[in-house]
Amino acid sequence: MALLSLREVSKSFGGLIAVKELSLDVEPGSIVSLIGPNGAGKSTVFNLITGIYEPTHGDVVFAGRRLNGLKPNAVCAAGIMRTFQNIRLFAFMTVLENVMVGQHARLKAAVWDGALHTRFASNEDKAADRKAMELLEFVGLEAYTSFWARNLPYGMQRRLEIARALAGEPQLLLLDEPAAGTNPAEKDALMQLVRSIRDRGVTILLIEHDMRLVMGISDEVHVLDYGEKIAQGPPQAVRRNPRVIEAYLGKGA
Amino acid sequence: MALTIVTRCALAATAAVLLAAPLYGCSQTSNNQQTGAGTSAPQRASGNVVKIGVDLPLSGGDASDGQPTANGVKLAVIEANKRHLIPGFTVEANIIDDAVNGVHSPTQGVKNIQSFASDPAVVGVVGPFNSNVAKAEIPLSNSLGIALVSASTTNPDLTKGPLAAQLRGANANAVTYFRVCATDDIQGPAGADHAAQVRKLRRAYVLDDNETYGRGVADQWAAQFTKDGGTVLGHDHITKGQQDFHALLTRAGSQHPDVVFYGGTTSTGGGLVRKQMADSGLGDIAYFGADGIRNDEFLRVAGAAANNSYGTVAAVNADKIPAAKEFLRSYEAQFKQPVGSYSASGYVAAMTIIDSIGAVVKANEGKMPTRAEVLDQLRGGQTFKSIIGDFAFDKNGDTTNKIISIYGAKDGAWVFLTQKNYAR
Amino acid sequence: MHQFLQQLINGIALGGVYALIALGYTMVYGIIELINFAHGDVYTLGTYFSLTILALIPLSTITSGPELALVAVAVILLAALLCGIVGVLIERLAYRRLRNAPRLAPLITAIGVSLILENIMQIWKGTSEVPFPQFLPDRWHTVAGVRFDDRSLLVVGISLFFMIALNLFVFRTRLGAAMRATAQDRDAAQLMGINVNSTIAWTFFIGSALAGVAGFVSGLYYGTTFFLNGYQAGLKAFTAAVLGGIGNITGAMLGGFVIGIVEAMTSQYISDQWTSVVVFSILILILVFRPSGLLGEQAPEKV
Amino acid sequence: MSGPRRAFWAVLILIALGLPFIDRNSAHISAYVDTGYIVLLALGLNIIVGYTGLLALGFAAFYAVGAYTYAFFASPQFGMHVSFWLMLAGGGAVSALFGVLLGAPTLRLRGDYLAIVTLGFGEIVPQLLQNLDKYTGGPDGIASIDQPRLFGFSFGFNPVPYYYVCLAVLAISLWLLNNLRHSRLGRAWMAIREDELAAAHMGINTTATKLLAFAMGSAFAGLAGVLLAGKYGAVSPSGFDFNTSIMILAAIVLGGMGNLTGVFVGGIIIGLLNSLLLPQASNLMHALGRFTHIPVLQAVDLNQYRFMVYGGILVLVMLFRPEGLIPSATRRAELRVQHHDAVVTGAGAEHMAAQEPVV
Repeated sequence: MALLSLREVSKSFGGLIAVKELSLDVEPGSIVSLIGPNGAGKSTVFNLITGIYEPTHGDVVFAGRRLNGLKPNAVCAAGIMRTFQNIRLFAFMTVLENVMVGQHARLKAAVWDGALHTRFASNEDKAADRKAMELLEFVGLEAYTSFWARNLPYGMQRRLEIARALAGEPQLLLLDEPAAGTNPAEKDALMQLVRSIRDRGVTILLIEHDMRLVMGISDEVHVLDYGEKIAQGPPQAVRRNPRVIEAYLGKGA
Repeated sequence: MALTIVTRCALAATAAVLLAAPLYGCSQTSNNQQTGAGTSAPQRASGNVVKIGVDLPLSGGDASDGQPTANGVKLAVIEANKRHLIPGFTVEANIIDDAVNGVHSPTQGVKNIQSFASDPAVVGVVGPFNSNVAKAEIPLSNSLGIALVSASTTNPDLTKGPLAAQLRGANANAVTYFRVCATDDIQGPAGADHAAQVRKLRRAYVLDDNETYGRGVADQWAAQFTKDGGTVLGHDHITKGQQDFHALLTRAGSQHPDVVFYGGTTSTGGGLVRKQMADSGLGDIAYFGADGIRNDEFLRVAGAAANNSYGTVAAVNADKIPAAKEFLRSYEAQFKQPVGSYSASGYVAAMTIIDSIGAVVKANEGKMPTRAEVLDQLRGGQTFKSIIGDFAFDKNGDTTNKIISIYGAKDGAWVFLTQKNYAR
Repeated sequence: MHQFLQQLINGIALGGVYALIALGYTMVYGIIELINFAHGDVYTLGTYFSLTILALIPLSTITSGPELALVAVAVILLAALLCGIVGVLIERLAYRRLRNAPRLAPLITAIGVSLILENIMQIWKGTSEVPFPQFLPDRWHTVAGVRFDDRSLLVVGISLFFMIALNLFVFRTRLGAAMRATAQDRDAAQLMGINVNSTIAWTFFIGSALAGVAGFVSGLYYGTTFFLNGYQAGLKAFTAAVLGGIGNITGAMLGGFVIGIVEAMTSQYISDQWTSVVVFSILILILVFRPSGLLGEQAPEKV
Repeated sequence: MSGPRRAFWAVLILIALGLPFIDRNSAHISAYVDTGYIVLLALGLNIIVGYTGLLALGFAAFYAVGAYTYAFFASPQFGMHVSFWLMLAGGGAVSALFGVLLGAPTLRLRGDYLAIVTLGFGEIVPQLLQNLDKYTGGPDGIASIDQPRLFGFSFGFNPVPYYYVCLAVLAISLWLLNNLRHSRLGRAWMAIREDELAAAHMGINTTATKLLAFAMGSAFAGLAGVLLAGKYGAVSPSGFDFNTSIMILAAIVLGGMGNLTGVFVGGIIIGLLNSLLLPQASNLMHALGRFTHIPVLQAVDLNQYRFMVYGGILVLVMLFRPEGLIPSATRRAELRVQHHDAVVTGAGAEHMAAQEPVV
């Protein structure tokens, strides 16, 4: 059974239809990419999954559970974490704290545990600290734990966002243009990183413009144009699809 | 020349440090007061300076109340030293602001009394100005055994009845709070009597500024006006900082009053209300207030609309007392500004303390007086000859002077009309 | 009914003052999303400027109507100019540096500027009510049993005149278009060749100048002023701007009149002491239930 | 904690404990106690403004709620005389409740709208206290409030016991807040301050977390209110207006928003300025003027400049030192790392990160 299923999901803003009857399955353990020209509605799909928007029609089903109408924090608790197209780190918190916040839904300490610094809270925090360090090592940021997130270079911020998302122990990770603004060497490293995340058992849904990256790591690719799916399939098949070529290059190209 | 200024500034900075150190040292010698009932152990300070604490609101909007009152005290101190009223001693005034952020604050008042109490040279205090500050300070002054003499608080509950006893706490019979002004329950009715009996007014609309003094005097005025056969058509409270009274006065005007009473001071809106009455078609009817509007500021703010306004003062007509004229002259010479509503009261309040200190010093053959001795003297019931007439303090600490003078505003001046003795 | 109409007149006159102040709030908010807390104090400063200028004019020697009108116009324009300059200075010195800072920073700065202006006025003219010279003759009119005088007519007239002028300015001139463009999207406006800094400065100038006009008008209408007046008046005018839909010029005017009328009616039918409670309750209710105000569009928050 | 840091705190605690014996002037001790209350208020407001990034402008209203709650329950006003110690919790709880009542419908508003709502609330509360005179005593307020007793000993007007109570409350508060700051909840608050949407995606229930910040901050204000009412035995509407709210805000802005040490220091500076220095400063200046023969000093009245001082603090700190007087430990740690590692000083990266994020 698919981990995530979108079933004829539509979303309109006023008269404008952003996503139209989109169906999509993400199998567990796979890397699935969502591509399409600017304004195709890719980020809207992410926002529909993570509870920023509620679908006008259709269902979002995750691990057998309907997500429609859930708030972002509940979606997170259900096992979906994400990154953002324009990096949204907690700028004036340290790198380590950013990753600790990512674990929020997995930690159990109540208000009084924290206030009174009970043994439970202190043990839990120590474990969270260790886990955050482990994740920062995983993305290669272990040397910057006490920096403010805003002071990291761009590429590192991207990786920090990924570490923060992983901290929530997601079953499904949504990556929104992780390669945007990075150089080719960083892109290769990123490709490696995404693969190794999948190898940790995390399913990945990816929005990306960089075709080399998409084609290099995806198990399946879905193509959106004007809110509608125009193609889906393995990377090589999609690349040759005339509708896709048309959408990207325009008619008559 | 510039160099001298720089040098002076440097000197000033050094002096600040030097001054701060001994000040700190001094403070260690002063004692924490004892709590609960009973006064602290007699403290006899050395030196030949005796101090009067002054606790008044001096900043923000309240400054227009406090500053002229403080000036009255300053003048009393100057004269006491000039005329050697306390043989062998120099009098000093220690003036502290009880306004925080421009509004009189009961908590700041309490702190100020604590400040005075920690300086053994302070043997009596002039203040506070406001009744709610007094309510917070009276329990403290009672537990410390230090005299407070107020120039202006008129709420009857501060001195009389069960509420006053409650304020005094454990030693309910030991009065430490005195005042030289008549209370609202005399001033209010006096004005109402004049309105109903002399001016033959029948229909009153009552306003007040929603402050302790204003509400108190307005309630008393309204009650007496009804007793005198008049009708109170309505009673509204205005809000601090309010500028627009058109709507309120339109509402009042619809009931066709022949007099509007305003409980409050000029600074809380007394002049502005009168001025805007004309806009609402009430310009021709009489306007009554108490001592809060019987001041020059009212005439200045109300301008041409001031005519046919009446104010009361809890004192004999100043024109009849030569010393009062002398006071006016020296005040204006000293401060280069006209006297305020409570300048004379401030002067008199300070003088009661100075006179009492003088009497104690004479009886003690020049020894430094204690707070308890000054208190006893004030409680002794002797008569003070003052610029607002002769009076003594009764067993509650209230003035025995119950003479109320009525003034009318005419062509930019307050004109004395009549006075009446309300002593019972 | 007669009473109601009379209170309506009172409310409209009061509302005219609020509306003029509210325009400044709404313009500044529209363009840089800052609640210019010091705006109410600029309004009081307008009254202070006006009465200072009037004190320099030998008013008793001027008696003819046209000359008095000339004096009034000159004083309004001068007070508006001075307030406009103050507004521009405030923007330049206190707000511009913080344009890209977190939103709380300029708001806190604005509160600081407000306190400083109040203190300056306190030192300038003291802590008592300051009388405003009454140089216009007081003539009364009665229409259908409702009384009003020249001054309330003047208040409403001047307010309406400047509101119409502002509308024409914003929608018919190049600078007005630049303001609207900057309000829409500052970066795009910059790319289109609009000088954003000077556009924002002009917005402050015009908003503050209108506060200056309001200051003159209120001095004339009430006859006195006080250094702390701007705080309450500013807060109520801001309520008016929010009520009308902040950023919306027509809304601010409408909101101003509504708040003025609400105050008058509260005073008539409830009690004067509850007016500020009623007005601020409206503020809270509007923000909670319809943050876009009466005329504002329901703008979805950018995600 | 490092050695010098530990020593610093040890000295500070010793001074705090011994202060009533060093400076035995009861007026000064009283002022120190009031300073403590302002610090307590600042600590509360810091939860809301500093940690969670919600600008609350009517904070003094919650202070009033606490003070009046104690006045209602422990004075002849309603004939009730509940123990001060019980009401310390009670006043805090009632204030927290008001915080929730105000916060629940308004916390979803944008930052500056929330500021205005709280400002409106801050205007309404003193006006209600003034108008509902049957219950609140109107402009007079409530007097003859019970002062605290402990083992049969009444505190009365002696400031020393209040000093130690205040010290204890402050110590406990600082301990609790320091724990909270480094707990799951503390991180959630700051995440909301930095980016509410991203915080929600990290599994943080932003509404509940913000409400909790509001409630806890208000509780501190309520606690301070009870302490104040107990110490002075009287409350009136005048001490709880906008200016008081601004004073507290100035304290946390001056010290450094979101930083516990900074807020503590800011609270002490503003508190001392307010309750000791400004009221006495004019007298000191006059004495200085007489001593040095500078006429300007003899005539100066510093009380007149009180607003200017607060306003100046707000403007200058925001413009020139937005992080406050005490930079946070994070910032210092970072500066240390930067010495060893020059890689990160790329100015371009900072520029990119500073852009307003949009999903």
